[in-house]
Amino acid sequence: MVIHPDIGSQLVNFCSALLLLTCFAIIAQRRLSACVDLFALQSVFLAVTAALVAFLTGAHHIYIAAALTVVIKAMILPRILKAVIERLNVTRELVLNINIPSSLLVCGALVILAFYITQPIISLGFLLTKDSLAIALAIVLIGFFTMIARKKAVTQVIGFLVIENGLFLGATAAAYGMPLIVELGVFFDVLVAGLIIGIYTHRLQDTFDSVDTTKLTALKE
Amino acid sequence: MIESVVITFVQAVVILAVSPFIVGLIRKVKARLQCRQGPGWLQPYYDLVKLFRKDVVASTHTSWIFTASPYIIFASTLAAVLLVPIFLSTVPLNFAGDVITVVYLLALGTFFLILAGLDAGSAFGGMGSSREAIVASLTEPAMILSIFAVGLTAGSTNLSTIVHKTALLQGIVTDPPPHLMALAALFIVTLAETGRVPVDNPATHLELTMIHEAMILEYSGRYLALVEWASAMKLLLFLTLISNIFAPWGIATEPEPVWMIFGVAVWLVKVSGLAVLIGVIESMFAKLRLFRVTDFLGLAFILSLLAIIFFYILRG
Amino acid sequence: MSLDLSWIIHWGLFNVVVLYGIGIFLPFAFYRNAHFQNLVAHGAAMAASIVGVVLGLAGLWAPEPVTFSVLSNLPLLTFQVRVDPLASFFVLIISLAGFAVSQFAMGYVREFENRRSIGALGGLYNAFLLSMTLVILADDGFFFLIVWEIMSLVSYFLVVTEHEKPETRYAGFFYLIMTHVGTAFIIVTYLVFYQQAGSFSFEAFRHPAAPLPEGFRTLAFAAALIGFGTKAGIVPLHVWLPYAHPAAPSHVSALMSGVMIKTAIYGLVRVYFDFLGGTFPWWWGFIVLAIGAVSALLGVMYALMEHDLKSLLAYHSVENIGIILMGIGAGMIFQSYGLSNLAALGLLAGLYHTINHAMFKGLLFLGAGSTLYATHTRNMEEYGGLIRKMPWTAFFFLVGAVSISALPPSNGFVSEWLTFQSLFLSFQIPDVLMKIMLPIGAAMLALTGVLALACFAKAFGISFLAMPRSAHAREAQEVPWAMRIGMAEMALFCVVLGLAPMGVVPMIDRVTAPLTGITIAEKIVSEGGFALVPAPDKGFASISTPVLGLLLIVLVPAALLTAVVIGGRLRKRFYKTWGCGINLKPRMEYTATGFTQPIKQVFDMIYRPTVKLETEMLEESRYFAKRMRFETHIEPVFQKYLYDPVVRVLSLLADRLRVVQAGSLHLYLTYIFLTLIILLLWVR
Amino acid sequence: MNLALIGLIAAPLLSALLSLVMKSQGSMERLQCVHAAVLLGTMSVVVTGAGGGAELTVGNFLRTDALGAFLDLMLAFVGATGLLYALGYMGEELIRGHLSLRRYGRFFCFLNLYLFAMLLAANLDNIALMWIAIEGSTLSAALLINFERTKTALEAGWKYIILSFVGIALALFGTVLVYYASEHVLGVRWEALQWSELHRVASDLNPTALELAFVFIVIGYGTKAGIAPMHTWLPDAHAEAPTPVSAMLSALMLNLALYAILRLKSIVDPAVGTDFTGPILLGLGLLSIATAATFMLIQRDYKRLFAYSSIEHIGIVLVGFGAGGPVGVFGGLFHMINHSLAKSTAFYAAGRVLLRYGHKNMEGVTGLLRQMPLVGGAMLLSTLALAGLPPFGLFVSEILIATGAYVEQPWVAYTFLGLLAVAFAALVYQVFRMVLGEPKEAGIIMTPGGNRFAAVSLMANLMAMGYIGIHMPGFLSDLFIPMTRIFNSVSHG
Repeated sequence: MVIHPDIGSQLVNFCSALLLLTCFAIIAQRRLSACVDLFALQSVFLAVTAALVAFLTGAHHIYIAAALTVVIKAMILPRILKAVIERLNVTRELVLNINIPSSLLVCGALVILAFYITQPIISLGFLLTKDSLAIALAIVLIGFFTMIARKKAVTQVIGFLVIENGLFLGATAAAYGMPLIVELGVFFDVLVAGLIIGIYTHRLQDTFDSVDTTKLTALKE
Repeated sequence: MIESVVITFVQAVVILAVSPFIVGLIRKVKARLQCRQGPGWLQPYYDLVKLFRKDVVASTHTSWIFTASPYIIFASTLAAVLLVPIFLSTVPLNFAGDVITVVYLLALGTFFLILAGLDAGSAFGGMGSSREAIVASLTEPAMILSIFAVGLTAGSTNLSTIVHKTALLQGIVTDPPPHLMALAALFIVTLAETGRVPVDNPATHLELTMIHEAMILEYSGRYLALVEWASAMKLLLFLTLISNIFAPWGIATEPEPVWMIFGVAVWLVKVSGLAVLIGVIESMFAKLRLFRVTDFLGLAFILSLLAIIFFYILRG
Repeated sequence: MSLDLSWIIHWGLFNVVVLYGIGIFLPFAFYRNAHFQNLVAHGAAMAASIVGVVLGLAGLWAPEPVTFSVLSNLPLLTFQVRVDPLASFFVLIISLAGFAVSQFAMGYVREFENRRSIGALGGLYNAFLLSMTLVILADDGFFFLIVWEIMSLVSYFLVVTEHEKPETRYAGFFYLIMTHVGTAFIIVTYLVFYQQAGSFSFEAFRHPAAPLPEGFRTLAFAAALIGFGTKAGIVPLHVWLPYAHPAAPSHVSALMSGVMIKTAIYGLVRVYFDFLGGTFPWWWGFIVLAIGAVSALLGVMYALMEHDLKSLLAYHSVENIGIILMGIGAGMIFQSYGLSNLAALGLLAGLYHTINHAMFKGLLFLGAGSTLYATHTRNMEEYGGLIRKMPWTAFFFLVGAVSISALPPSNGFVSEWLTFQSLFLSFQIPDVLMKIMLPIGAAMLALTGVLALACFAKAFGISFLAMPRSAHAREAQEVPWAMRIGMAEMALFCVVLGLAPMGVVPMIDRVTAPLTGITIAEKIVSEGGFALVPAPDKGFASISTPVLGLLLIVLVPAALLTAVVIGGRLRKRFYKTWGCGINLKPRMEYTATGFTQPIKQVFDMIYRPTVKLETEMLEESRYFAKRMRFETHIEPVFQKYLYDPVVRVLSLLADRLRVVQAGSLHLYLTYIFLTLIILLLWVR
Repeated sequence: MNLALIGLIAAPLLSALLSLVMKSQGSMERLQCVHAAVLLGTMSVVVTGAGGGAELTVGNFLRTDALGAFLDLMLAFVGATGLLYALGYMGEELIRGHLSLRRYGRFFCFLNLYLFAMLLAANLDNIALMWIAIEGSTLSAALLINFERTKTALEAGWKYIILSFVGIALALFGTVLVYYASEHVLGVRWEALQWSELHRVASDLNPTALELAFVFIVIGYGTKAGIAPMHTWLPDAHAEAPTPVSAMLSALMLNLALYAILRLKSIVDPAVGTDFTGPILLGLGLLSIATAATFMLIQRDYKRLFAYSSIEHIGIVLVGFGAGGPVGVFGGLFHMINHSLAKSTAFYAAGRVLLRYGHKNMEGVTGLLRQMPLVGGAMLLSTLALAGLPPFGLFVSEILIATGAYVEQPWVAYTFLGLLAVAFAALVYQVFRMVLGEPKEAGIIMTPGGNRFAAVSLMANLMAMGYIGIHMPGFLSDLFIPMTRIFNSVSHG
């Protein structure tokens, strides 16, 4: 069966919009485990988007990417993070660098910025995924902002992973996916990165009895 | 050639002969103004001869510098004198040096005098040397500049050229203001360089005041004679400069024997007049404190500088 | 004729490099035998400098410049040397001084044996001489900068030879920083030329494709003045000099003070008269003249207050650089008014003083080195009576002192006299302001000269005369022959330069002629070659040092004769100096401090002296002092008001900026984030 | 030749695996010596092969042009000396019992992996794969930096990970944008990611997309290259990592990250024109120099000091490329290689000092020349080189860069020279305090074995520095001419 391109693009945009919404949710959420769940949810949305694109364009290798997303980002990494949270028994971010309302405002601004910046090159994009690039950039920026706004190591990791999601969205939706081998490599790297970060958080906990990264200021001028 | 050598020699002899007389004259004038009879006219000559005959007592701390200095001082002063026109407007040794050379030749003497003062190791010598250093360093620039100010009119720093050209003008001073300033400056310089009141007192041996006498305190016998004679020549040199540069009347412009003898006579009159003037000044003024002296000499420096500036401003 | 001269020049270039190279590397082969290292290193240096003298003379009389180049495969860089009269003249200076100094060093470095690696010392010494020679010969801006920096670096290492002393380390550091900043300005100068020339070759600098705009010419002028002035030690960039020069081993100080700072003079002449073609507004020359006058006066004034013999000499280098610049500045002024023969005169005076200063300052530093060698102290207050312990050194030092005090018939007198004349001849300038300014310069020169005389009367009198003031001085002994011969050679150069101006002037004229486009030698040298007449057409003035010398030589015996004639045979008795009844102790002698006290008081607005007097009275009576402590310092104006603020501001700034690196990860992330946002917005 | 290329890349991987199974220090030393020899041998073949503008290609994965070969040269040479040095350094630690044989083996495994990742990145023809390889190097570096497991090392490692992961992520976004732009010319194909193809069609690519991509890449890889203000992780990491790693970080990884940026520049310029990338690089470069100079002034820790000096030199290179023109580019490239040699030498020396005194505080270190002549001399010479004094190449390159900048924009040159002077003062002041004077502390005497390795690596680096100082050997200029052509149509000379 064939779906009219407009509808297709509508769908894709809808999904990417959902991705963006989950970002806001993560920003608004104090409880860490909830953040992790939200991230998992976001990854699922991402996979769906990817699958949609794959289906609509017939670029079949994207299916694999989607599958990997589900497996790694929606299952494995959340598990690891949950485990870390359990072990460190930190449940919630009590103090934030930037409080939630203003964070939300900033994120709104970032979204506008993203659209503003990508606007001139949207025209390049395929009809199907016109706005995805802007959304991807927005997600990247928001993820970045999360890392600044939150103190706990875990939330920073989540922020980093959100950035990764943004990148993936950019790669698949906007550019119909990178060649498969590239995708695989990227996933591999993400996995290893996740592992190493996990190791580090453990060591941080062991050495400093805390994952509050604002306490890491021994090295300075 | 022969002629030049003869003239040079004669000039040397004249200066050597006349300089003690000037010293004596000044003493006489001062004595008279103090209502004293004073020593005879020839007293300075007797002094010199006696000193030459006397034994020399030299300090055991001294080195060959102490021995050599008197001769060097004597020689350099005499050499300086030979560059200055006395009775003939163009001295044979004209080409050998100009006013700067004269100043630096005198400086050579000063240099060794200062060293001699330090050589004996007594506090007096050091004191005199240090004072001489400051005085000299303030007077000699003034001297160069004041004579240069006059030289501008003649367009030369060679004394002979200056004197010669001015003489040909029959002593009509072409730019009065600069010349007057220069004259004043040079006169102050003279008082300072020759160690007269108000800068120094040649008659005293009070360590607080003396400069020149302190330096030569360790000298005796013929060394003292040479130094004294040299300083007498220096005095005469300055008086000659003043008289011949600013009033070269009667000086011989050609090496004619008659005119030269006439020149000697006129010159004697002029320098004697100046000597009298100095005598009067010495009896009228008291010696200045050392650190007032510098102001006094600074005045000379400024005057000579102003003389030059005025010259250009007037000439445009 | 020309052909074999150019052959000699090529031969000289080759051998100079080779011999210095041997001197650099061979000593390390004999690391076992320090004495042998010493001989090899300084022997090679002497041989090389002899070749250098030949090279210099050949280059001076070669009809046209000889160039020799090696291509490099780096862009814009060519190892090209050019032997033209100007370069040859400075090579001559370096080599003459280098010869005597190396001779001296053979004896002097014994002091460092088994304290230092003689091989390293000698190697660096040769490298120093070689780099200076190459700086002079370089014909490519890039190559010039390389050897220039190497020269600075090598001299730095020589300065910090005794780096276990903190003050030496400080001196070296200060020197290195200053000279590096100076180099930055020289780079700017060359970049200005490069932009028009499109290459760093000096030939292109001379004839740029498009003429430089006026603004850029001025920029080049200023940058060169600052850049080279730093090395030359003009006020107020001179502050490093009195630290660095004394800190070095004395034979190196002699080279640094006598020769190295002359490379800066070379650079200035090269840039102003050669690259800029000698066409510039009058105020350039005036600025150079003014800086020269100020440097001369302040240099000698600070020298008077120094009681460290080597620092005193270092300050005198500032003074003499000032005098040289006065000559050159006067020349520039005349040049800008088109009075080329006067321009030539001024330049000639400057260059004449350059070679003179190289010789007598070298000689004096060697003398200071000898006293240091004999007494192991640099403080004049601990000298005294050395003339009896070390008569040769004393005599040579006296020759140097007479020369630097410009007393006739010394060489210093000739060049200072020429400078005087070129200043007095200002009455030919159409502009009244300059007419007045130059004589004022002459006044300052006169003051400088006499103060220098006072200073060296002090230096010689306090150090060598009277009674020894310390155990050091009492145990002093005359230095080894090698050192005495070295000083003798220097002294000889001084005397020859003084008594044979009729030979030197035509030589320097060959240098100035291409720069000013006029040759004046045969006009200046008159009276059968016995007198110098700077402005024959005006009949302005003349001197004849040979005749003056002769006069003195005749008159001294004459005085002797007179004395004998009148007084008969000399009868002399010796007795100790009268000390007001009690017998004289060295402590009663006049000190250097005391000697300069009046001068300090007269010029106190410049020295800003601070005096501290503590008196401790006897308990019995408060009229009698038990102990008195007197302390006096002069204010280091330039450091206090010019350099310290800069340093303070920099360090304060750096300290304030610590917060940037506060250690907070979030802060760091924020930097990246903001940079990203800003750049993205900038792109859009 | 292609074999040599493959060998060059495969050797570190192989020795990484082998070093896990090494049973003794001696065997490890033999292994790494062989490894170093192989690196040098294969590298020399590759370099000569790529000289004069030729290209080595393996399939459409690997491609080594002059620029790549230039990187190989640095990576292999400094890598080799670094390995030897590491043998001395870690051997010392092993003998002192600071680490077990297992961790000793693991260290070399990580180190070789790190080397492998970088060599791979330098020779990959594919922009995305290059990203992956660089990410790989980041990861292995992350393991190396807190190898000593101290608190501070952990902190440094954490900061490094977070910052450089963020950076690398941004770089990936930039890569996506490049792909986004290129697939509209080349279609959704493998070739759309290949440097060679991108070069070919560069001028047809969409400018705005490339501009955005360049911004992301500059910031992304710039974080790894330690360009201010993304440099903040660098001093911490360099100070806390084991010294051989610090040396390799400074001498190799920064250059690799720069290489990535420059590659992209060579594509962006034809499409957009140099007046886009120029100002960005100039601005960041000057900022880096200024930052580094400031912090060098107040530095107390000699490893941090050298780390900041790396930031300064990266800034200098950026200024060179920002100024552009044959002269500027040549200067930049020449600066890269000289800096990597000089800086690694400096760190080698610093490492010996650290082993001797056990602390990194400059106050306690004096009289190195007296106490450890070779190390002190090496530190002195490398400092002179880093301060930009002849006869070392950094002087030449700095003059060239200043010239390029002056022709482009005089005030840039003035600022550049001024900042250099400050940096010079800071570096010289700090280091000469340590090198000159009389020794304060006795420190711990080190084993001859370690000293031997250290001596070899130091001498090798110093000789190389002297060799390419103010005269450039033929094989280098064979590389430089085509390299400058990559960035400018006209060649230098």
